[in-house]
Amino acid sequence: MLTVDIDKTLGTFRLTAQFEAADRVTALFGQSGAGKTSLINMVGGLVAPDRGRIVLDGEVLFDAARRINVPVHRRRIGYVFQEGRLFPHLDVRRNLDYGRWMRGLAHDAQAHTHILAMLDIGDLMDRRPAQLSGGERQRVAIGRALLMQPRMLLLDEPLASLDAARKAEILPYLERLRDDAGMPMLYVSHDRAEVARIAQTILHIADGRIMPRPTADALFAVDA
Amino acid sequence: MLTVDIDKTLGTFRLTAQFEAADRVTALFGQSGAGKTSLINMVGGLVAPDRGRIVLDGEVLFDAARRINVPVHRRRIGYVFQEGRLFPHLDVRRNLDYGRWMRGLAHDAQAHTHILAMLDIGDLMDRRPAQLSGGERQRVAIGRALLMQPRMLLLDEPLASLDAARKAEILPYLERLRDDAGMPMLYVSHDRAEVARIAQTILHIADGRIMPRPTADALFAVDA
Amino acid sequence: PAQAQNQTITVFAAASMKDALDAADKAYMQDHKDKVVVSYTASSALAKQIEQGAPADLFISADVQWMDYVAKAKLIDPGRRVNLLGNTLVMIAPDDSKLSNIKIDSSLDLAKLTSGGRIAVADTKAVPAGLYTKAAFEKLGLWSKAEPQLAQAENVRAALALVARAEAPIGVVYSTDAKAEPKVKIVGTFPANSHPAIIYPVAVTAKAKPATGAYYDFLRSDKAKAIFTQYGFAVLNSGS
Amino acid sequence: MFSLTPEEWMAIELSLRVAIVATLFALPLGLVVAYLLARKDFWGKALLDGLVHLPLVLPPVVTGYFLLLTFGRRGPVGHFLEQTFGIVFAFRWTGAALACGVMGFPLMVRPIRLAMESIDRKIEDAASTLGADPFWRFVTVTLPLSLPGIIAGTLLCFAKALGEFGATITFVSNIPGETQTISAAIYTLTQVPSGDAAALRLVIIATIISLIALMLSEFLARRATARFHGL
Amino acid sequence: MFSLTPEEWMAIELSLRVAIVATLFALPLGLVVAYLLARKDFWGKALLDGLVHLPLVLPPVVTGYFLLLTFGRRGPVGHFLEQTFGIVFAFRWTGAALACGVMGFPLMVRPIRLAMESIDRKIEDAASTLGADPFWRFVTVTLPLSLPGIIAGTLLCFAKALGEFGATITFVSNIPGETQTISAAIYTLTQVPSGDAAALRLVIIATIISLIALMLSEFLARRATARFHGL
Ligand SMILES: Nc1ncnc2c1ncn2[C@@H]1O[C@H](COP(=O)(O)OP(=O)(O)OP(=O)(O)O)[C@@H](O)[C@H]1O
Ligand SMILES: Nc1ncnc2c1ncn2[C@@H]1O[C@H](COP(=O)(O)OP(=O)(O)OP(=O)(O)O)[C@@H](O)[C@H]1O
Ligand SMILES: [Mg+2]
Ligand SMILES: [Mg+2]
Repeated sequence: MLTVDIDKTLGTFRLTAQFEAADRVTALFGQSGAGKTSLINMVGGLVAPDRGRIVLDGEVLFDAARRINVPVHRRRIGYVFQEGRLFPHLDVRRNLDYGRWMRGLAHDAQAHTHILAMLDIGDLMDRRPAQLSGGERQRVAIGRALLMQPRMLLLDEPLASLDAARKAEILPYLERLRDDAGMPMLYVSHDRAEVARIAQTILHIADGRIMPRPTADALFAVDA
Repeated sequence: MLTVDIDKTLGTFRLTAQFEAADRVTALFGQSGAGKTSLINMVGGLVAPDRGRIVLDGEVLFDAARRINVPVHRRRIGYVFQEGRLFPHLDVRRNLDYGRWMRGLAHDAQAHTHILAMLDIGDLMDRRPAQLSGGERQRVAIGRALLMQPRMLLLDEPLASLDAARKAEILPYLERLRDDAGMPMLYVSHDRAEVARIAQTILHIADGRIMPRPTADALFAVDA
Repeated sequence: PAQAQNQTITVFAAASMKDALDAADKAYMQDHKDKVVVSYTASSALAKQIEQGAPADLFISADVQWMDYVAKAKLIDPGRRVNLLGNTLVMIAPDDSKLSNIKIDSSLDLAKLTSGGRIAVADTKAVPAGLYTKAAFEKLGLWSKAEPQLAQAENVRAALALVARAEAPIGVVYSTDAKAEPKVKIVGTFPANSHPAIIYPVAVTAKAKPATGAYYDFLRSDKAKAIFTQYGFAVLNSGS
Repeated sequence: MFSLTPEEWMAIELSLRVAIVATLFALPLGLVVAYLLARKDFWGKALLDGLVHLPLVLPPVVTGYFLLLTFGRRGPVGHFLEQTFGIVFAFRWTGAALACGVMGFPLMVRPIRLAMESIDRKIEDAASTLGADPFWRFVTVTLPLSLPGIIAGTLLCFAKALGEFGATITFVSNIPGETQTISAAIYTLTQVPSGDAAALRLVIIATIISLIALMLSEFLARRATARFHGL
Repeated sequence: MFSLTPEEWMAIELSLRVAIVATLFALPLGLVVAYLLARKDFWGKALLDGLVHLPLVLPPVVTGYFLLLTFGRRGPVGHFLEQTFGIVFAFRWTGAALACGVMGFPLMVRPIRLAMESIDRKIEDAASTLGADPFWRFVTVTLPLSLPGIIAGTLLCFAKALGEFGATITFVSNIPGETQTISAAIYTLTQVPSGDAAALRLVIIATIISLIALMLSEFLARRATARFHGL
């Protein structure tokens, strides 16, 4: 379970979020500029809130009052960034293996093969990020986060630049991860169908605040 | 009218495209890695084909046999990139004005106001790209390409990371551009609804080749 | 002292000595088993290095003040210090200059000689040749007129180059340097009494290897004298 | 200890003038050369690269001597400049500036080149699609994005120009008020037994000047990078 | 003209040894200092920055004297090192390497720092989310992404080490076979009228060595950047 209660000011933008994500997958839904990326950056530890606390499964990740701020590399939270952020100097293989090396994990051949097939990136292993298409980069970024064996996943519009066929491969995989492995996720997406399919809870953010009741009405109003 | 007949090899990937886009808006539709970005890069002049020719409204932009390759800056083709590519050292205002300065155009206050409102970026004018959210960056990139008064638009998944409300503002604008100003566009998208709405012709690319008949079947098969 | 086998004698010598000393050392090594290596640089640096414990056996300074500097620190053997060589100060001009046979005395019209150009000299505050030049001009009562026209070079050699390239119409250098540079000619010699004697003192250092003694003796021998003379030096003190 | 003598003031003023002029003249040329080396492939590129680095590799005396041979009254370039434009370097502070500029040049070119090489070409491509011709693209995109490198290169060149004296003294000698910079004065003082105290004063002055220049450049660089990172 | 004398060979060998050792020892320290200056804020940062640049600003003779007074046999550090570890710099080639390393240090630090400052921090953040602790993140991301700067800095330091003689000759004198590098030999030859031809030979040799080093660094840099740009 993830408990978030934070405040953060970025320039003139003010983010205030207070929620408990009891269900496995929580979707963050809201207009461009509403504060979705800012919020998951704080859960991941890349940005420190000005105030408040973040607790994941009983472990305090951040607590301004008690001056706790678990460093990013110890949080074990996989992050699929909105803009890929692959390592430009490493080929796809090494990008995918990076998390395993850094965390000293054993090679899980089965999971590896499975994830590669699901993302259809098996042929790209020797290329560098600069030689990939936009969607290929995004898929490698998904694979990289999955292969580090995280205890939680942050997904920032992971399927935005992918075609329907790809989405149809990846979504079921995430569903299985949710159901079989019980992996908690914060899932940012603008696609109502996607969100409806994967998330049990939907948090609607508008202008830096969590809206009180994410009713179907609200959703439909947004996804006009 | 745009006539394209080119070959290009990138690493092991081979792109062969031959088509005439007689209608105003042509959508490029196809899986991730199919060659959509590569194709519009060649129309924009950023990548030179290995062979063939590209002709826009009677003007030869590229002809390998006759060694013609009109430089990018003289093509007057607006390009909304898949990854934004805003100028990091300029604020939003200057990013938007850049094309107008470079082309020595007069300030068109009405169009300016209109585009800013449509993209809802009026409040961001003094920020730098690093201070924008992903979707905000994308919207500024759209504005930048529109404000240079191009004779054609290349749009590479321009709405991918935008919410439905934003899309609902921008799509009608592009429709009006198509109908009133008769602006030709090459429009890359994975979203069937979007494509169906804006494009008269749909080109289906798979694995570096244009598929013979972009039937509704093919479309449905892809967008499962 | 007894001649030890195959020692290396390290000499610290003023850079302007290079040609003559290299020739003398070559002659020395033909007759002796010992090897002589020379570290050439500015006398100032050499003196300070000796002060910091440099492994020098023999020091040849381009002037007396730096030799006094190490002597005061008791770093040389006072019994084996000698004013070995002397030099003369000359006025030079580019080889195609119209100047010639100038008598250097207090009536000299420097402004006419330079006609607006400069007089290339070695640094008059630091470099020995420059110090002698300054003393000479002062003695002759020409300093106040000369000073604003000077171009002070890092060393004699650089002053020589400035005249050789005709950047300066005249210059003041040692006769040894002037003779070695074909692109300049000597147009006058400073009277010996116009400046303190130009002296290259030599001394064996306090911690010198035994073999240095033979080398010290050689430098004062007739054989060495011939070589130094050949390079234009005046030998002040030879034999023993 | 720190009321300065008129000669010291003169040397300071001259050093600053020489270093600033050397840096200002080196900058445009440095930008062009850095751009050529970073972006273009042409015949003789390796040669140009080597030539730029040469003053770094050779003893300054040699560089000074080359300058004398080339830009002196009898040197081909010096002769031409004097006959055609009446420009004379010999024994002038302009000659000192030339020597300092040449010595600082390799230090200026490298960082600028490095910065230009690290620019994301895709941003430049974007400028082209917006109608920027190569010249304006260079001015509006390449240059500002290389700013950290330009600042670093300018600083290194300026610092080197302040410290240079080997080539300078060989080329234009050491004339108080005309070519005697702080460095040359320090050097002279180190050559006389009694000069240490006076040399130390000048060393302190040179150190202070360079610290000020350094802090200025840090400040500028911080502003330049802060911009890109949106702080 | 180009059969080299034994002394010339000795000077070449010594120059290469001195320059290589100086550069190799300067590199790890340079990386650390560049990283500190690029990324950390700490008390005394401006001081460290100033100290690094000082050898550039002061006449080499001053740096040489300073080294002589500090690292000489009778200097505090030199005395300590000799007593404790038996390390002697004075009048050895190791001292020449020390002098060259100090003189080349500012030229090494700047480009590395510049490269580190231009790295996109977001990539480093990504490494952190994948479990890389600060040390491994530095080794696997920061260092390789700074490679162009590291190559440039190493080259400048090496070139400077080849060309240095002012500080070296003042610190460890000019002893053939022990501390007389090519540059020092050239300097000595320029001090006597008969030395020009021999000096020119050595200048040509130094030029050739530096051209080779330059070409090597260009080659490495090209490979390093080609990687990122995916060519
Ligand atoms: N520099 C390169 N070297 C080798 N292969 C490349 C290079 N650039 C692109 N490719 C390959 O060419 C193919 C087409 O790339 P392109 O970017 O055109 O795809 P796309 O259709 O735009 O895909 P997406 O929807 O994922 O953006 C991809 O398979 C890609 O891996
Ligand atoms: N460094 C900054 N300085 C000022 N404002 C900032 C900064 N970073 C982000 N913002 C602002 O904070 C708001 C939230 O940004 P955030 O990236 O969280 O949005 P988002 O919900 O992820 O939007 P999108 O769907 O467009 O990615 C935006 O209005 C953005 O402009
Ligand atoms: Mg976002
Ligand atoms: Mg694409």
